[in-house]
Amino acid sequence: MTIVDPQTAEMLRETVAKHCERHADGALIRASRGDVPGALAADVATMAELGWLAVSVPEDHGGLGLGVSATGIIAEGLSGCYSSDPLTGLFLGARALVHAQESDGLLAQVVEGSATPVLAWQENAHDFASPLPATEYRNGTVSGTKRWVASAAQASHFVVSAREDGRDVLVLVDASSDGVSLSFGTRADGTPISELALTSAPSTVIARGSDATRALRRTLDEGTILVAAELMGHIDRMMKLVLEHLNTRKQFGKVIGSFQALQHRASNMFVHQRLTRSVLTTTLGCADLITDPVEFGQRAARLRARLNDTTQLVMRESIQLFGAMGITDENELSLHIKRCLSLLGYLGNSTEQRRYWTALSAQSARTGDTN
Amino acid sequence: MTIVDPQTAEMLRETVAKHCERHADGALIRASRGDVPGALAADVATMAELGWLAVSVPEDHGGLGLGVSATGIIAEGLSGCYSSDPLTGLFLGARALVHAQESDGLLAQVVEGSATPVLAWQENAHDFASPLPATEYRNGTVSGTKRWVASAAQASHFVVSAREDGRDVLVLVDASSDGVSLSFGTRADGTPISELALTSAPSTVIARGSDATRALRRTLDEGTILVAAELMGHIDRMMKLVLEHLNTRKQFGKVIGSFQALQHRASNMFVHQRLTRSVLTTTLGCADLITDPVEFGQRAARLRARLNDTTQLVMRESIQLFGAMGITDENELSLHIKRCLSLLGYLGNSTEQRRYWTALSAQSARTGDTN
Amino acid sequence: MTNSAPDWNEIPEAEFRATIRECIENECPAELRYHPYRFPPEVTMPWYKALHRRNFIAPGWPVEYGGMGLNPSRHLIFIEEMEAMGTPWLHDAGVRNLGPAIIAWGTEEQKAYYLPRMHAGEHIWCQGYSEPSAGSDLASLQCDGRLDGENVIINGQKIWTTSAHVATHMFGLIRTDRSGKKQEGISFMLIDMSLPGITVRPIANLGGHPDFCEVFFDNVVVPQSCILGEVNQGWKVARSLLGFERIWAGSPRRAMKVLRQLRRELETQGLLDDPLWADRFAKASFDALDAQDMYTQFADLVRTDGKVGVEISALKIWSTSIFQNLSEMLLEVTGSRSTLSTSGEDDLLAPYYESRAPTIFAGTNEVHLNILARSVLGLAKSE
Amino acid sequence: MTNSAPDWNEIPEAEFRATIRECIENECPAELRYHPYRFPPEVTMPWYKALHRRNFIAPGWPVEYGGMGLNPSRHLIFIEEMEAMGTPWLHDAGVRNLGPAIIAWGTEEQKAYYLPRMHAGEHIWCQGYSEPSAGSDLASLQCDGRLDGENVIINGQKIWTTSAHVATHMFGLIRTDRSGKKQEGISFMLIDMSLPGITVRPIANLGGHPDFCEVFFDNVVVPQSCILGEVNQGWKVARSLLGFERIWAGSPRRAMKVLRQLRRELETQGLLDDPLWADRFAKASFDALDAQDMYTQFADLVRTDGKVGVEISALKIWSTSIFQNLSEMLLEVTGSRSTLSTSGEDDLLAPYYESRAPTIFAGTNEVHLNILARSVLGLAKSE
Repeated sequence: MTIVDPQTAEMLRETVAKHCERHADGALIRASRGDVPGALAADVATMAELGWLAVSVPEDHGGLGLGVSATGIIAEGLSGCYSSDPLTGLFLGARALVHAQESDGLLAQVVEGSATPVLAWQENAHDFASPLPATEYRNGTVSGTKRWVASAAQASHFVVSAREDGRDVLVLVDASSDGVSLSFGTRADGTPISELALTSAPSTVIARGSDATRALRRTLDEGTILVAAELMGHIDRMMKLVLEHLNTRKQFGKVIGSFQALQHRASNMFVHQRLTRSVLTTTLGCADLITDPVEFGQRAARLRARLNDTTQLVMRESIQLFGAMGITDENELSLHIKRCLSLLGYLGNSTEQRRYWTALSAQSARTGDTN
Repeated sequence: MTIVDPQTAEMLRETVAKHCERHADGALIRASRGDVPGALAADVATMAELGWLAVSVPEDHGGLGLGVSATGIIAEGLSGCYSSDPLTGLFLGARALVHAQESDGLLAQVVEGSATPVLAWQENAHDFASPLPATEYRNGTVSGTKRWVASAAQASHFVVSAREDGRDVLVLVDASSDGVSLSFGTRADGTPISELALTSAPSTVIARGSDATRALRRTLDEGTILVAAELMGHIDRMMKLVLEHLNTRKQFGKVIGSFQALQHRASNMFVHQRLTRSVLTTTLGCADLITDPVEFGQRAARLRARLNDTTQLVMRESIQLFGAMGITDENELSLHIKRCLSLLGYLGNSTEQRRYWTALSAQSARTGDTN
Repeated sequence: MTNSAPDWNEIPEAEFRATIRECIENECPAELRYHPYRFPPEVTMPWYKALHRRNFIAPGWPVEYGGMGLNPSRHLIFIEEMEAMGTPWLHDAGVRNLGPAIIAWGTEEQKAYYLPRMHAGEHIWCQGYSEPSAGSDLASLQCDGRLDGENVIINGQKIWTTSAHVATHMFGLIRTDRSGKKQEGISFMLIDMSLPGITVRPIANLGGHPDFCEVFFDNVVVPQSCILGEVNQGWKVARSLLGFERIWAGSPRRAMKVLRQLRRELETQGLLDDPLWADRFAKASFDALDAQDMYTQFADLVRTDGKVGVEISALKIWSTSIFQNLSEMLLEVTGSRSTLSTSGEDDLLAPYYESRAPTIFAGTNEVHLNILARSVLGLAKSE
Repeated sequence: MTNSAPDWNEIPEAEFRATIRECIENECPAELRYHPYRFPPEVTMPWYKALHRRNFIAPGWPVEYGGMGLNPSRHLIFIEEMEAMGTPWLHDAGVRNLGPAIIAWGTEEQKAYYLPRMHAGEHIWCQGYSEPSAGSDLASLQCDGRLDGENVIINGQKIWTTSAHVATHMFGLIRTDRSGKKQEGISFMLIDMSLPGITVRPIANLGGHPDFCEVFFDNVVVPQSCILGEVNQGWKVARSLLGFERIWAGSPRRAMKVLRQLRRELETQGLLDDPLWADRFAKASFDALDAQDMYTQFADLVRTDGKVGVEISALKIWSTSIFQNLSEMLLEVTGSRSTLSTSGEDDLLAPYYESRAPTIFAGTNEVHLNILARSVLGLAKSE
């Protein structure tokens, strides 16, 4: 893995921005709430065409050999479409295959968009820090229930975490197999999220034991970084909307942005925004080079906790500074708010990230090093 | 026990205010730092003369038969002397005797100021929520080390919590006995706090088993209310100083209190001050009538946690709004700051109060009722 | 209305509580209870009517008008019992808010006409104050009322009018004179929403519900007998009513409701003993219980002095802020479940959405901070 | 000064760290380490001299002036190692703060005279900016410098002058012209504190230490060659120096120090695994580690662009705020021990006291919030 070079990064940023300019459609998002598959930033074919699915696939599978550093740029940019779906879902599936070193040609199809594996790992609301699936794999079939499966409507395959004789495994399940059934719930932003019921579904093991544990963990940590990157985009966009509002809305005969108390509130939001940007930039700038799982997990956890906390602050303050306009569903702000509400508890909220970080600290203390 | 009536309350308030007008002496406090006994709001004789020591002693011992409701008024008012010492120390000793139903005449001497029992209960920094003394009582003598003993320099006796055959006891030790030795540390405000070493010191049991446990608990809960009352006084006085400063200090050609951002900061402080005042008033207005230990403990804990949190906020914001003046030792604000620093961790900080409250909730859930 | 009711302030507390509980159990159907949003009025009307029959619909009104005449601590208990049993949020701005103003300012005719009808749920009231350019700066409102003989001809617009789409009447502030200072020349009017020329457009709120509306007036003819208090003196009436509204706006009942939901969550997840969540829950509990202490004190003051001091802004700021904090804590403790849109008692997002409005409505918290700075702390005007 | 030093930015990190550690172990006596307050200069002078000898005293200066020429990440590592081993806080405002300004603005004579002497610890510098009526509003300073032939005659007062009581020199802002706008007519002067007419009164800080002073000037005669940059252009010099100072003021090193103290406490008390304290400690760690990420980024920008943008106010605000938060958390975790005045490494109150000044000095955080609102967010001027 290498870090994305500045030129490629800039190119990605521009492509995504152009895409959002053309395709951001708040009305469609509002109209599609509760639908399956719901409004998407781009469909799979478009994402493949734009090369976004190739970004994080290794070069020997036809990808660009970049990782979360490059995909993070896309996720952040797609906040301009009010959502990055189905980017994160497809990223998780592909990265699980990468880290499991699966090599029977599926990744090449991922690049083309002809295969769309999706990760199904979660079972309970608080699994992020230490997932321990109840799903069982035995003799070529897998049974259990997975929840919060993102982009399942687009899935050609599921990468499923399970236990085999008390050890972790990752198995691959064809989405059209017998014993695979999906049901859909609705997230805060109106997009679907799935429950995947597996009843003796035929499956192939792609990683076993500590290899499986490690592959899943790395994938989840990368996923949480990707969510963090998208949240950063929403933060920036909410801030932009708030500043526009402060500079135009008048009360008591002057623009409300000239009231010092509101200025300090906005400045305080900026302090957090700037801090958060620093942590994201630093993390994306080094993440793909980090091989130590403790270091990687701690970086990811710290980043994600910061993003979540700043997002909460910016949501709360943006609504307040918008006044009554802020609590309607009719303005642009609300689209970001609802997307953020769909993301904050996905792949680990702040409390879970801190618990995970603490567990890694303890682990690292046992093995010698700290921080 | 009865609640103080409005007339008596008003009279107490006035007496204390007058006392403070005459005796508040910041220069003396600064000059006496590190000394024993250090600067006091009033000496024992004066407190006795003013009737303050009689307030919380039952009428059949010659006292006024009031409790923490009345003493709280005095403690709050004495913040005008920058400290209520030795009021709280003497209150704790007397109340332990009251709750232990000790009745061999000592309380009558307390009223006159001729006996000054002081409570010695704490051994570790975090004992408040569930004190379990290592101090041992056996066959008429007691051995162990007590720490954070307030007003020990004034003590004629110590009421000591100890264990006898694995059960709680409260014992009375004459301060001049063999086997009693005191050493003095200095608190943030420069006043002394003591370590009491007991080496087979002759002692009399005044309460045993659950009577002792209950008496100590009630005394500590009352003590924490008294500390809360004093903190309220410091909060009000810090607020007053800050508002004076905001209304006089000029920068950029106008009084800084006209800057809206600072106004909102001050208003936010007021929100907390007003909230805190409500909790204190409500608590003092009902505390002495509460007989259920869970209800009493929870009220006290909630009150004290609020006082501590608001004190921290007001300290932090006061210093900041004072600017460079706020970080000198030369202004009046600093005397309140340092006193508060001496009190915040005494008889349970916020975290300890919440832990105690939680334990009481669990206890009450077991026995049926909640809240 | 029956006149045989006991003195609700005097009967033993346990008996008082039992009476309320009995009423809820017998009259409020289970499907109406523990619902996070407000139902349309027709759904809750049987329950409203039951409260009306028992004279429980206006607990704060004097007994002579069909109220219970509750003192503040009893009133709190009343609300507490209602909340604890999850009774639905009614369209009761009339009895809660306007009623006391009519009792204070109304003519005998107005009292006789309006009070029994709002008591019976026949009239459903909404409050028409805010306008597009008059939010925090309410006194600059422009909605025009031209005096014309016996009538007032209204033209203009209101916005953020809660429940206007289901209300039969609006009590609103209308500018009837433009010659003086901006607080002057405003009349407090009682407007029948079925009059020709009134158009209502509901606005969806964050939770996706049509909670508030835009209301447009196009040559709406209202008789001058519908002015409450004197013509052009509406600001005075509105201010007196603000007292009641601010007590209500500062009530910690909504925060208490989330606190209970939080507690259920912790209990279900077995986290009541977890040191982290126990500490956070204790802190949240203190925030809400302390708010109750403050609320009771202010309510007592209102009863004693008959008026609310400016300090009450502190209560409104605190109670609405902790409602938000608690709603965010609920999302945190529920992990991935917090991302899902659900409905009913388990709706985790509803408290988040619902808690955003109270810091903005009834005077934004920023306006209340200004009030405290100026009127309580005596700080200099900021310009 | 030796010239045989390696390129400190190029040698492997481990080797770089080892070099610093070796220096500390050999040169910095144990009794000087882990002290919460600043020692008087005579106590730390042997250690200062050792750093001088090794050319480690001015890590940020270019190599040609006896610096180490460290890039920001190396500079951070340098500070990290120093902090981790508890090296004492020096009187190094000269090398840290003034030095870079002299390198940028000084004449060859000024460079040749002042740089080696501050490098050697022969000159100890203090900064004389604030005055009783010029705190946040620094540009309104009044301390008067009358140009008189070759000299400037200074009359007036400075206040909050850190370490003036032990300094040999002051770099100060003096008003040398009153005809223009208030930012104009100020000169940046290098003043020998031993000159006749200078009186210093130390002011005790909250911790009881004489950390800052009032300085009075009574007809003090200073040669004009002591003006840095051009006469009346001192504001420009001071502003350029603010860049360095703001990076320094925004450094999370002090927060990191409390974080380490907090960690030791938790470890000693066996609370690292307690869910409550583990969560709080993780949050505190994130606050400080995130500040380091931000600090490194800004430091990188300075090196790349040679200047600090206005956004750096965010760093100063954040780092100084978390220093306060951490100091309060330390009091909370130590329970009753937090009430005691002690000294040395166990002094729990020292971080509380020490963390109060940075939010006020180097521009109050409120002034920095104003700067952000105006210059970064583009909000309208508030009057």
